[in-house]
Amino acid sequence: MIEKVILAGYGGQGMMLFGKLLAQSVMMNGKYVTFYPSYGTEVRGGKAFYHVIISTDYIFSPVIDEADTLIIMNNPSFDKFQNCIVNNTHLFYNSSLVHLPNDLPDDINIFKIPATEIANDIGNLVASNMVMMGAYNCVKNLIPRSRFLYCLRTSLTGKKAALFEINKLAMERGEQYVQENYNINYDIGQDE
Amino acid sequence: MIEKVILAGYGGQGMMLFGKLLAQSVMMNGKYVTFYPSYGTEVRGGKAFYHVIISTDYIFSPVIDEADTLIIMNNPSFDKFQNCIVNNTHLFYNSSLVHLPNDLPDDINIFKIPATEIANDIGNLVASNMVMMGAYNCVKNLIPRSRFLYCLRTSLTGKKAALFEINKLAMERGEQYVQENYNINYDIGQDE
Amino acid sequence: MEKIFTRPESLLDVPTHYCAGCGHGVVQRLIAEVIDSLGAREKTIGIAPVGCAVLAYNYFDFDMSEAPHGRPPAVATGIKRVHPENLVFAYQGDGDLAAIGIAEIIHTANRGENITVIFVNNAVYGMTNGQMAPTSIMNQKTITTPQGRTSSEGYPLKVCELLSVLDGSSFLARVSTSTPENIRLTKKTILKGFTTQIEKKGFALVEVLSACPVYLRMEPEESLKFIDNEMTKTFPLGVFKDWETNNS
Amino acid sequence: MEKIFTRPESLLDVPTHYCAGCGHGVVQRLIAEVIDSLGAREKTIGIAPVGCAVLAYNYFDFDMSEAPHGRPPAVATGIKRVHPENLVFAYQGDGDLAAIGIAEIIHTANRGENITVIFVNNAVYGMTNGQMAPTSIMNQKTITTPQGRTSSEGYPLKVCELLSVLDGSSFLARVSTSTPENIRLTKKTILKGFTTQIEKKGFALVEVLSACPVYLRMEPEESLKFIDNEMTKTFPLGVFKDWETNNS
Amino acid sequence: MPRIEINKDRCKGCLLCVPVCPHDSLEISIALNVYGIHIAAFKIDGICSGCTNCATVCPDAAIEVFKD
Amino acid sequence: MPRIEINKDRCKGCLLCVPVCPHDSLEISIALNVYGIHIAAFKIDGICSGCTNCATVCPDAAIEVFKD
Amino acid sequence: METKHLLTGNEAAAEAAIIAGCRYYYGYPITPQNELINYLATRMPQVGGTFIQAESELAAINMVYGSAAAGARTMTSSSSPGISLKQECISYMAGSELPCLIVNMQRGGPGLGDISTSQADYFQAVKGGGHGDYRIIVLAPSTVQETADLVYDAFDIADKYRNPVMVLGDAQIGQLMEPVVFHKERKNNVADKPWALTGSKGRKKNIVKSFYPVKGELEVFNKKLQEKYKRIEDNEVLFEDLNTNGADVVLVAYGTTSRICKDVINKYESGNHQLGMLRPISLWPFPTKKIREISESAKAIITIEMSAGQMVEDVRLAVEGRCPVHFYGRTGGGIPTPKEILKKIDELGF
Amino acid sequence: METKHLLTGNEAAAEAAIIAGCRYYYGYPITPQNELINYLATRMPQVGGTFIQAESELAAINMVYGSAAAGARTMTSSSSPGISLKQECISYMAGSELPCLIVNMQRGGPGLGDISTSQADYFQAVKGGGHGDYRIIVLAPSTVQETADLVYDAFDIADKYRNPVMVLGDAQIGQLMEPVVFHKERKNNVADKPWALTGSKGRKKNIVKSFYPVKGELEVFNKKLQEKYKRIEDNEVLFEDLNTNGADVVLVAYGTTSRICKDVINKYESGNHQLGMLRPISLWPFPTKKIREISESAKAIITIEMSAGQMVEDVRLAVEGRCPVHFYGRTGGGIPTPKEILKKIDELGF
Ligand SMILES: Cc1ncc(C[n+]2csc(CCOP(=O)(O)OP(=O)(O)O)c2C)c(N)n1
Ligand SMILES: Cc1ncc(C[n+]2csc(CCOP(=O)(O)OP(=O)(O)O)c2C)c(N)n1
Ligand code: SF4
Ligand code: SF4
Ligand code: SF4
Ligand code: SF4
Ligand code: SF4
Ligand code: SF4
Ligand SMILES: [Mg+2]
Ligand SMILES: [Mg+2]
Repeated sequence: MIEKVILAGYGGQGMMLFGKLLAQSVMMNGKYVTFYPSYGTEVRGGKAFYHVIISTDYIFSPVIDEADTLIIMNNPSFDKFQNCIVNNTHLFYNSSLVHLPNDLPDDINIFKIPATEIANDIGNLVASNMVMMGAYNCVKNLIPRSRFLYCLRTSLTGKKAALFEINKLAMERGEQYVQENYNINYDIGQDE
Repeated sequence: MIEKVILAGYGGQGMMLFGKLLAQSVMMNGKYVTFYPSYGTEVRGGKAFYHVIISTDYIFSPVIDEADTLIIMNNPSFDKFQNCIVNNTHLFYNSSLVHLPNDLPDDINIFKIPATEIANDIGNLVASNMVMMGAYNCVKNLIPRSRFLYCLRTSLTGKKAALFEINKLAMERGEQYVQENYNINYDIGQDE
Repeated sequence: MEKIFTRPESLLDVPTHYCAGCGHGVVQRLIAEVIDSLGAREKTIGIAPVGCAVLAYNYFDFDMSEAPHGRPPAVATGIKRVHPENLVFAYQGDGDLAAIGIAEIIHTANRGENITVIFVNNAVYGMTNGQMAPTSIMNQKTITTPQGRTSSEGYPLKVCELLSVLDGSSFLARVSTSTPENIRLTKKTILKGFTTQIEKKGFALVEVLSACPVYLRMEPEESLKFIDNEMTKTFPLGVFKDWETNNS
Repeated sequence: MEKIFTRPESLLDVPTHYCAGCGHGVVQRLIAEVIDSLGAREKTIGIAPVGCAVLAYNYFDFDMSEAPHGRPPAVATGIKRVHPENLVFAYQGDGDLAAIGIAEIIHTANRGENITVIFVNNAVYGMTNGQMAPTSIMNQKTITTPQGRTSSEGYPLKVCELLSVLDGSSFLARVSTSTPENIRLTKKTILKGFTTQIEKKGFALVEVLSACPVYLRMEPEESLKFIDNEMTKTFPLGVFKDWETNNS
Repeated sequence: MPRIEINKDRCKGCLLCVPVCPHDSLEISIALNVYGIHIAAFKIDGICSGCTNCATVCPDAAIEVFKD
Repeated sequence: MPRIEINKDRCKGCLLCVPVCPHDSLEISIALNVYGIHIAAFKIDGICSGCTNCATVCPDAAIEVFKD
Repeated sequence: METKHLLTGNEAAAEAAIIAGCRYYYGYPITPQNELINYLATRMPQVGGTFIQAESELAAINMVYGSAAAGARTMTSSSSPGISLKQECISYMAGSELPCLIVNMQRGGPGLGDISTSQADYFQAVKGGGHGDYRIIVLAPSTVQETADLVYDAFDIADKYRNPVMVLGDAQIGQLMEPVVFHKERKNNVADKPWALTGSKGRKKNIVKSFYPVKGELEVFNKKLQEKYKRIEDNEVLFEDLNTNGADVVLVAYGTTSRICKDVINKYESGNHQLGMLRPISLWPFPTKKIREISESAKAIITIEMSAGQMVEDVRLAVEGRCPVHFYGRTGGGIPTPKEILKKIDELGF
Repeated sequence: METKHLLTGNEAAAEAAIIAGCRYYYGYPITPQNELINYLATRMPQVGGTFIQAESELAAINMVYGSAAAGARTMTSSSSPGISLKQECISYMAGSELPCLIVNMQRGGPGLGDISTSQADYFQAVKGGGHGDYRIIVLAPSTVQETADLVYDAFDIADKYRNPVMVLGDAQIGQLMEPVVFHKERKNNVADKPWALTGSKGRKKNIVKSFYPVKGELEVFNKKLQEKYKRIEDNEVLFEDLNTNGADVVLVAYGTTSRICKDVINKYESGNHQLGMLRPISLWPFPTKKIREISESAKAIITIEMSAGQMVEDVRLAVEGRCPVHFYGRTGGGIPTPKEILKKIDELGF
């Protein structure tokens, strides 16, 4: 089993945390994993891209050129990673900010998630990352929820601990959204 | 014709000026010449060694390993350059400060010059270099005296101009000394 | 309708890469306004530092050079010597000027080099994600002083005070971007920094206390209060040397 | 008969490479005397600079390190941090400390590093045959200022005055080797430089005005008069900062 | 009456302009720009005296001020 | 009476010791050392009060001072 | 079970240094090695160590000089432009025979370049960016785990030979997060250092220096250095051999690019050639002998780098014309892709 | 008749720079290049030029960066440790494509070493002591006259390619005095520099920089650089060929050691072998093609250096095993003697 995920947004959209949590959770579940941040530049406010590879075998290159999953948080990111789309790629995009072109290939799986709106609804704009995380994990079914919540809790330390609940809620909303809209078999609640 | 001279003393004995004047004079007389200072170290008060090569042909290496002439101003210098002595080397040494060993080869020409004493006599300790210069040139007969004096005069500028006469005198004493003690055919006075 | 405030001509109408609320944007606009007011756009040559302001050469509409980290004063010297009639300025951050580049700023000031330096003191390394700067104030938490700066990391370096000891410096002042009033004063002071050069009075440096909300980990508004309430205690505002008034 | 003055134990009985009348010899003897008087020979670690004093490690009879040109304060920092109970000092010339090494001395002082610096200011680059130093005085002729130093080469850098601005410096004084009295005072001041360290009071620097007769192109005696009559006008003697008296 | 214009492509939503308006005429908008940022806006009922405070503090030169 | 000893292998003939002697007891010698240098010498009729001035200024630690 | 940590290469290097007994860190921020300095700012004080954010890379490496001369395990880290600034002092440390660790997480160059990944400081690292005939030992990890492991080795080897050692990573290795296991029980093998400056109590004074002004001495010293380097070349070569035995085409790559080459070999199973890979781990000393051996049977060698062609020179020097040595490289942040490498193999045309 | 001056290589380089139109000199004292900086301290003001004794080598090279960016002919000079300190900025200048002259009069290393002569900065000069894939053009004179001549060329080539050029001498070349004739009439061929910073009057603004943060741009720029380097390799190779045609033993040496090799060839007339010599004048670009050609007929090549073996790698890269490449070197101020070289030839044993 191998899963290659590209997370792409701009700095501040929390893709870093998303990637780290994902990587940490699967590592604890005994998988091989690489998490590779590829910052645009030494420059502020740049785009933020992360490559996460999860595998049952040793991982060669941490750089992804053919993605199993693309998680896209803004338009420039889509432009950039469009060419990583192959047969059967799962494309999750934040439809609050991203407008996809019409000429996408047929053989990919598209998940349109209004993540910013959902996050805004629950009162925390930056939780859009966890909305996407919930949606993604619900579809791909990689991490038991308890494991994920454990990692989330330990990663939010100090003043940030207070943000646990809202992040958890955002994740649940993401799960909920794909279940409602994409007829997903929801079994990630089960523990290992 | 090739003449390889090593000048060796400690800093302050004027070997630099000696070498430069020699080189300049022969250059003006159309010879090839190299003048190579080889300081002991980046360090003060070190020894000062100069290699002068005069030739009618292109000069390859400016470094001398077999000297036609050795001009030695103190004991450490002799120790250092002893191994540059070959058949027929002319060895001029400042006998006021240098004591030669007894086991020198027979086939070399030794000129014992009490240069510091002579210079002291005429009232300028540091003119010992010009004493040696006079002796050397008188023996080797390389530079017309007028040419040499011209170079000496132009090299002593500013406050140093006043030193011309004493240096000239020192040189003459050097000439005189070898003439009197070594039966030298004195013809360097002639101009080109 | 008359435009009474608009983007200066010397500042290109392009988005900057600065974080929201970053003081670099204000300072660069002020420089552009001053250059415009002097009618000097076509004879200005600026030097951008390595630091968050590295891309300043994309924002100003006049000749610009890069400089290795810390070396803008040396690069400015090299340029000014070739073009003594041009207006040459170096733009530097606190890491750039007061850490790696402290030798160059001191000797350039001491030579009385006829250039202008705009020194943006935001008390932190912005570009490299929030390490202590030589100008971080005592107890300031940064990523390399997680418990707050203590004396074992040394003390905040007061650049104007330090340079004022040098006989070569002509104009030294510290201003801030914390309020509209302070910003207007900053503009006037930057103008003076440039007229010092135009009148060939030698080395001028304007230190601008500026906010890096991201690495102060504050909202932008709060970060301006930090300047007024905290930074100015260590770095008092004022003119430290002025060739005109002989104030020193 | 009792010996009332002799070569200190910490100074090996070997000839030095210094020119006749060079001030380095005096200063190094004084350091050795002070180390002896503190009974600290076996716990002292010195750093020799690149400059005429480069071979100082051959003359002192205690552990010594070389440092790249200008970096003795950084090397001293690295040593002191490993051996905080040893007595660590850096010996530096004016080119070493005030030109290429100005960044290191400023930041080491500013960190309040608990070391002692002996700074030999002879107003010239001795080792490299007489170029201008940052401390060459106005109008001083050197091989790189053949017409005398003018303001276009910058102004004499006053190291004690500069470092006194820094919160991290604890003891700063300028002394000279021009007369027996001054030499005795220099010894006392060097002692204070070391006791500052022993009492863990932080950074101490003793600037010693010293003669380089060769590159002043003077007789040794004349060169001492130059210190008294010329150098002290630019570099007044005195204590610039003292943790004990809070003088600053 | 003087008025201001906010360039929404330049505004980064830092909100530094808000507290400096003597008439409290600026606010955070509800709308998002392409980066998902709430930018600053002039209040519908805002008053502008053309003091230029808001433009002066704006780090992104996003505000222009006009006067008759 | 106090007296001094000059180490002729260390003395470089800088003559800094000469002017500092309150009794004018030091002078340049006529003899040369191995480097061809005239070193300092205590005058035959010199007086020494053991003030240590000469030793203090000597850059080569060439002078020792003795007292009863 | 051993605890797995998800860490960047930068953090792993930092933690490994602590485990190896390094208690003196001096550095200056620069991307992409900031995670290292940032990590140690917190961690060093926790273990009673010294952390100084120096005023510059120059100051940092000179503090390292001091702590190394004082006998301690010590290190600095930086990235390309910062490493350039350290070259004078690195030459001094080699000349004073001082052990230390220098970490370089290479970024795009020349000049300010960018912060993307690169392997274009190979020449600087292995040929000597500073002046004079000296060598530093250069170790190149390809995973986060190996970064930690080589950091331990680096300190041991540095002490063993009294020589600076560089761990040469790149932006990718530095910023990549992977699981890493630390060998806590690892012996802190601090060598006995009778030459170190500790105060001369009970012994003759020590001098640490690289200055040999007396004519002839410097040549004697250089000979001694060269003999040491010979010993290192004889004993410290490290490489990973992946099926080079019998291979007709051999890829040579280190660090980041070697991982991609492994991928290629994995993908290639069904290709025309018998593919193998040689991954130099020690870049100096270089696995010259091994590559010579390979060149005796291989039909072609392809060197893959993130540079315009640097290590390929050492490969060619080893091969001496025995078989063709090809090169494929990307510069300025470009990472060779498996596709590109496969294409290069196809182009061999045999 | 042309006036002959008896000057050191340092002075000749300085005067030649003036003649070539260089009016901006920035330097810091260091032996054995002091005669150069000292000379220009007097001379620059006489011709209305700028002379700054900078606070350090770092400041000096960065002032050079500034004056070069401003469009002027400019230079700095130093010796080994000082050149190491300049490496970061040299990489920046290569990355910003700025022309300038850097003179390195090499001394003994590593570290402080000594002030005797050496050729051990060859690697640093030709492989790049700084970071990233860049090249500087390196010219190596062997006489004082040639030092002057190459300084003129250096400025022309630097401007032509917008690239730093190094004149790589050594303590011997720098301090040796020989007669030198200056070609006063030499055209001050200051190239038109539309890219220079002069104020943007009447044109779009110019930017001088080496930063390419936008993904992909840095690779494009590096490709452009590599193409330029290819052009330089095609057009700017300089060497002196002494009887290599038909020679069975060829000595390869540059600068100071080449003079000694000439002496050997002169002395060798009656030997067993047909001796020839190839003297690279441009060290980068290296006369690779010529040496390859030689290796096709020669039975052996011996490289002679004052180093532990640096240029010999470039010779081996050119020869690729076609004939044996031997090496004889001295380090730390030792200069190979004709005797030693003759012995080495004898040892060839064929
Ligand atoms: C030689 C070198 N060292 C370090 C860096 C990394 N670096 C880039 S900017 C910077 C400091 C930025 O701080 P500052 O000068 O205060 O500017 P700011 O970003 O805060 O405006 C550093 C350390 C570099 N590019 N080059
Ligand atoms: C990096 C470097 N730059 C320059 C030099 C040459 N150098 C040696 S000592 C020195 C300056 C000496 O002057 P100072 O520090 O005043 O010491 P002094 O000799 O006067 O006692 C210089 C420039 C060097 N060795 N290394
Ligand atoms: S990191 Fe700080 S200084 Fe840099 S752009 Fe952001 S706010 Fe400004
Ligand atoms: S050159 Fe000057 S400083 Fe150096 S040893 Fe001689 S007198 Fe002393
Ligand atoms: S100050 Fe400028 S950037 Fe900030 S919110 Fe107001 S208009 Fe927008
Ligand atoms: S110009 Fe003044 S009054 Fe008008 S909106 Fe801005 S701050 Fe308010
Ligand atoms: S001071 Fe010392 S070195 Fe100088 S002359 Fe007197 S004894 Fe000799
Ligand atoms: S100790 Fe005093 S009195 Fe005696 S010789 Fe020396 S200076 Fe003169
Ligand atoms: Mg800053
Ligand atoms: Mg000095």
